[in-house]
Amino acid sequence: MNRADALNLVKESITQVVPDADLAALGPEDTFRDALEMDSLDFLSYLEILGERTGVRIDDADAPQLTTLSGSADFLAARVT
Amino acid sequence: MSTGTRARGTTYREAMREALREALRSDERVFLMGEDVGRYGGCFGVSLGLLEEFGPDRVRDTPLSESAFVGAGIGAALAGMRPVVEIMTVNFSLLALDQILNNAATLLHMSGGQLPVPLVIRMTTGAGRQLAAQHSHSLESFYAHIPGIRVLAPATLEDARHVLAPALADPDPVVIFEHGSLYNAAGELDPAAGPVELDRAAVRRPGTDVSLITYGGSLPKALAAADELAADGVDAEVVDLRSLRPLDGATIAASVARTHRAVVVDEAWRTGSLAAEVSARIAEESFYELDAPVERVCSAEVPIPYARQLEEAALPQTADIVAAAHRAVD
Amino acid sequence: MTASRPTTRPRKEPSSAKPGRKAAARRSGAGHRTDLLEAMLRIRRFEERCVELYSAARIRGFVHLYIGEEAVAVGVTGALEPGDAVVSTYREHGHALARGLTPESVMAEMHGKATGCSGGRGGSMHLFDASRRFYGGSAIVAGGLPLAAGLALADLMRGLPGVTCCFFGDGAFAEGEFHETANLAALWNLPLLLVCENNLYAMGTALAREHAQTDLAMRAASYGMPAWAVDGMDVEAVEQAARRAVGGIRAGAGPHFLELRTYRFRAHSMYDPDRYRDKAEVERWKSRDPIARLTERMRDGGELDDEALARTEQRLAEEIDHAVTAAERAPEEPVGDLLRHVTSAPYGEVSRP
Amino acid sequence: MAEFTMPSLGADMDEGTLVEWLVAPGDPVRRGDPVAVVETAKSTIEVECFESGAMGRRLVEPGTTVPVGTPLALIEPAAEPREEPGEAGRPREEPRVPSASRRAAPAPAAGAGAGPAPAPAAGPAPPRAPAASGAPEHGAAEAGPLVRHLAERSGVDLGSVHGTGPAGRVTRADIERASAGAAPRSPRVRATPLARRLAAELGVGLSEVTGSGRDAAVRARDVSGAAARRSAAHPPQRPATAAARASRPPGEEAPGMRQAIARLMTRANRDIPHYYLSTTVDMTAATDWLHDHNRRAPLPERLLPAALLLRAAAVAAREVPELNGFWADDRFTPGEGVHLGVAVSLRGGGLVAPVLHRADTLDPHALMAALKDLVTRARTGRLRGSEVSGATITVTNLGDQGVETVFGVIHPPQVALVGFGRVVDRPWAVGGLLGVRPVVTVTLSADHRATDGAVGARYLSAVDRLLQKPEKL
Repeated sequence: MNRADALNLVKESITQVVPDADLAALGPEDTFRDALEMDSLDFLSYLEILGERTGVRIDDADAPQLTTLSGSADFLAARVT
Repeated sequence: MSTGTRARGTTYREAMREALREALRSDERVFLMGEDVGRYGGCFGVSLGLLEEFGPDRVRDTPLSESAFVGAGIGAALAGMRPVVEIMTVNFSLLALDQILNNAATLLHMSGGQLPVPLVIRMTTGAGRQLAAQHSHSLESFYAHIPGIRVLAPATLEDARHVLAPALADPDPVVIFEHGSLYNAAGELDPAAGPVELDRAAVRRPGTDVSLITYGGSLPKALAAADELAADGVDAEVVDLRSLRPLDGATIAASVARTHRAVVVDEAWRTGSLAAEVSARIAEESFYELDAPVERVCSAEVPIPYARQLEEAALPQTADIVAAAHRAVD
Repeated sequence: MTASRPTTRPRKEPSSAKPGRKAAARRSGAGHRTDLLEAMLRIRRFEERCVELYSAARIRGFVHLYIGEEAVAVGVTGALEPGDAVVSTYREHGHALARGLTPESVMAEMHGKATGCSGGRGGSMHLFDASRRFYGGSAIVAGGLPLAAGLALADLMRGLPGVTCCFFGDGAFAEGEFHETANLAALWNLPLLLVCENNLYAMGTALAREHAQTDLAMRAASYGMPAWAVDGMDVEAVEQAARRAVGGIRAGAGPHFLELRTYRFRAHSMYDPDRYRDKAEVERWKSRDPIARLTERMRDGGELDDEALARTEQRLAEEIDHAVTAAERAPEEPVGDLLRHVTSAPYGEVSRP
Repeated sequence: MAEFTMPSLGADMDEGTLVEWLVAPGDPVRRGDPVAVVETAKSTIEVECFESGAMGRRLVEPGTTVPVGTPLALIEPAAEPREEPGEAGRPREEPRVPSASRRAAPAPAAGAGAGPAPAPAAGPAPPRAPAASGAPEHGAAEAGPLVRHLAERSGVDLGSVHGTGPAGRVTRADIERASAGAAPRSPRVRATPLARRLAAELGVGLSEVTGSGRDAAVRARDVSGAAARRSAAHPPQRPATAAARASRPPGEEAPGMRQAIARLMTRANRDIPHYYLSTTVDMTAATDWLHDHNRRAPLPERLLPAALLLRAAAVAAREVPELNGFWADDRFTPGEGVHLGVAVSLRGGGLVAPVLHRADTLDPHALMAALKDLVTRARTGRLRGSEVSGATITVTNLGDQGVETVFGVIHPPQVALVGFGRVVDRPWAVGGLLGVRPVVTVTLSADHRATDGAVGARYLSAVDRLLQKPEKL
């Protein structure tokens, strides 16, 4: 998966959890979890959606990397073939 | 409890007899009819001497057939007479309940106003004399339930003396309950007392702290309770309903508005009793005056037993009234 | 015990020897029979119309039909004077009409209208007319008997010549109130005519299934009063017996009892499927129809022809048509007057109970 | 055959709008299943049916507003789910559609024999009721169903809330602010009718009066006494009448919302004598256990620390029943079962507190699943009536907001509120050695009328003990 596709997928997944999220206002390195006021349940949902759509295994330890758009896109681009 | 001690003056029995005598003298349409009202002088001696004075046509002994002679009273009233029918006790009156309910109380309405029934029925009620379960009950509420009749419970000498004339003047059936324990009540008759106002309850003792609302044979107990309460510093008002139908809601409400607490004393069984009706009226009309739940002092829900101690335990007693008043006030 | 019976009524000679005022004025023979026939026909046609109206739900409640028993009401009432009193049962259309209540006022009552003879408060079972001393329709079996005794007692005590006539059925004869009243009336020598309409069924229970001794007249006689059994399907026989009894009562002989053997052709009430009676039995009694019987007798005697009968029927039909039309047009008793007549308190002053 | 009727979802609800059917005719339904979505003046709620069987004929179309008690549909007996609701040849009743927006009811094919179960009415998605019909009582306050629902839940009068959203719309955050100090329902003071009337006339707050009557009921003389004392304390007293109260001098009460909050805060603090206890719990065991579990579990089965915290709170409440229940009529009534109110903060502000019924019987997995379900549906305004009421104790978890310690306000008539902060790494002495460990601060706000501190202490130590053995939770 190229990075652009990965970034799109990340954005779609976030929108699924937070339907009215203003992603245009988000910088690639902004911690969207805080900006969008996602709580732990929301964040878990986000991880679940990513996992479902890509089939990639996501561990608790991966979570810190997945709190920004950029980190999430890099993560997917690296693991999804 | 009233005692047999005979003071100067008169008794409830004599007052009632005097009222009958006056009625028989003043209106030739009036006649007295019932079991043993003539030669025997009345089961409780109320009509003693009237047969001799007015003859068997106007003081009629009847066969033991409550339905027939009460019904005959209704028919005679329809035809222009003013009968006074005596039934020995309220328990026996059930044999005539058909006539009282289905005819006396109903004919005026059922005939579209053509047939008023100016009939007076007197009967003894209540316990306290060890007469056991078929002569002791207080079934006033059965009658007070029925639209079309007036139900009275004279509890004082004055009311006994002055209730009959207005009852006979009423164009509709009137049932008068005489509590058996009151017949021997004695005292001076207030010479100023006039005819009873049939629609009105009477405040027998004014007070400010709690209203003791009662009627008939329980009135002396309520008055005694008020005396005891006064010694405890509680100023009780005693309301004598006197008319059980129609109930004088205005007097009840006015009393509760003064005292904000009500104890209803009724010798009948509690369930479905007049005490229940009075309590409901207070809840409906005086709710925002109440500063304590309404208390009821009624008979135990048991056929009245024979043994003295059992009968006493079954009936409302002065101490019960005092205790209920304290619960309401304290 | 007679000595102890108080009575203010002077004993008179039996009135059979000296007819009453109205009886004297009454047409005799053919003219009188025409009156009897018309009175019976009026009841029958009126009730036939009631069936129709009931089926159309224009009148409701219990409706008990008298069809077949007309001779009793017409015959007995014919022996009474205007000053006499009548107490009836819930099967009382016939008694009311025979006593002179107009079909109009009875029909209006059955329609629940203000112009009804009870102001719409009684219905079929409670017809009243104080002006005719018709103390009405009592729907408690035997409940009217003590009342009738009281009416008679009042007349007796006031020295009035009235007789009180009380209709009741064979069912009421089993009630305590009948026996209490019979005893009281005989004991007090009351001017009371006890008219037992024995139609053989207390609702659905046959006479023999509710009475150990079915000879009712004989049992009544045991109270010490004159008692007869009469063919209740023959209006002239009924009237004759009633005259004799009333005469005796007016003469001071105390209460009399008449057992009128009759039959209702229709079911107990409009609700009754009538399963307890043999159809053949009903047909047998219908062959003794009191109206047909009198008609035949009059034809045989040349007192009635088809034309006269048709005229009578026509007049009655118009009378009943008029009653129905008037009842339908009559005003409803306003609901605002619901509480009127519960007590005699003047209108508008109904005190809260 | 049972009728599924427009439920009464509150004493003040006399009608509701059917928004959507969730079950098609012929579908099996079980007692408790949500069957329809209903919008009331205050919220949109999934309503459940109280019969098991098969969904039968629908009597009311979506978009229709009907009075409480109106049959909405029939529930057929369960035995023959495929049975046609209407028999061939039998005349069918007209569906009851009181409002003007009448549409033909879906008619199951009568007498079709072996045909499939009748399908739901085809057609466009059922219209949501217009917002205007949703807020008739508060003409000025524009608010969506969820906000109205939250307002109802937290006892906030929408009319008194200043909307900060677009065009003055009331937002969840507004509700949250308004409800911060609000006691949703203060317990009714036991007083005689006369005392109640007198208190209103004299302007005396009944809850300020000590009752001398039976079971501490406030009686007329108590009110008179309180009024007299007040007069003595403020000599230049205004006449004690309702009219006078209405015209209090300005400045005595702050205007608008501030005043409402001030009043509510005062009342909450006055009615409930709170006491607060706090303890810090070592979360090492719990965190290790979670990591271990989550490492092996697929994403949908993973647990958050909240699952363990809620589980511990629920089990502790069972162990210390004095904190699990209600204070009403001057006495404590223990709850039947532990029903955990969970205050869940929502993104963008707002608060919802669904109830996890019988939470003490749910293991962490079930709890987690229930929590996810509840929160998801809370966000779409799809909570059922029974899921927002009946909590016996409430838990507030503000850890996600970065808060370390929560001192919460008890939701009357409950008697305790448990607060969890964020799980943070802190220096921690174990066996005489200092190390860094994950810890969480657990607080308890408790009603001193119902319990004393010792009881609260027992509760917190139970939570601590339970969290040390996560595998047994």
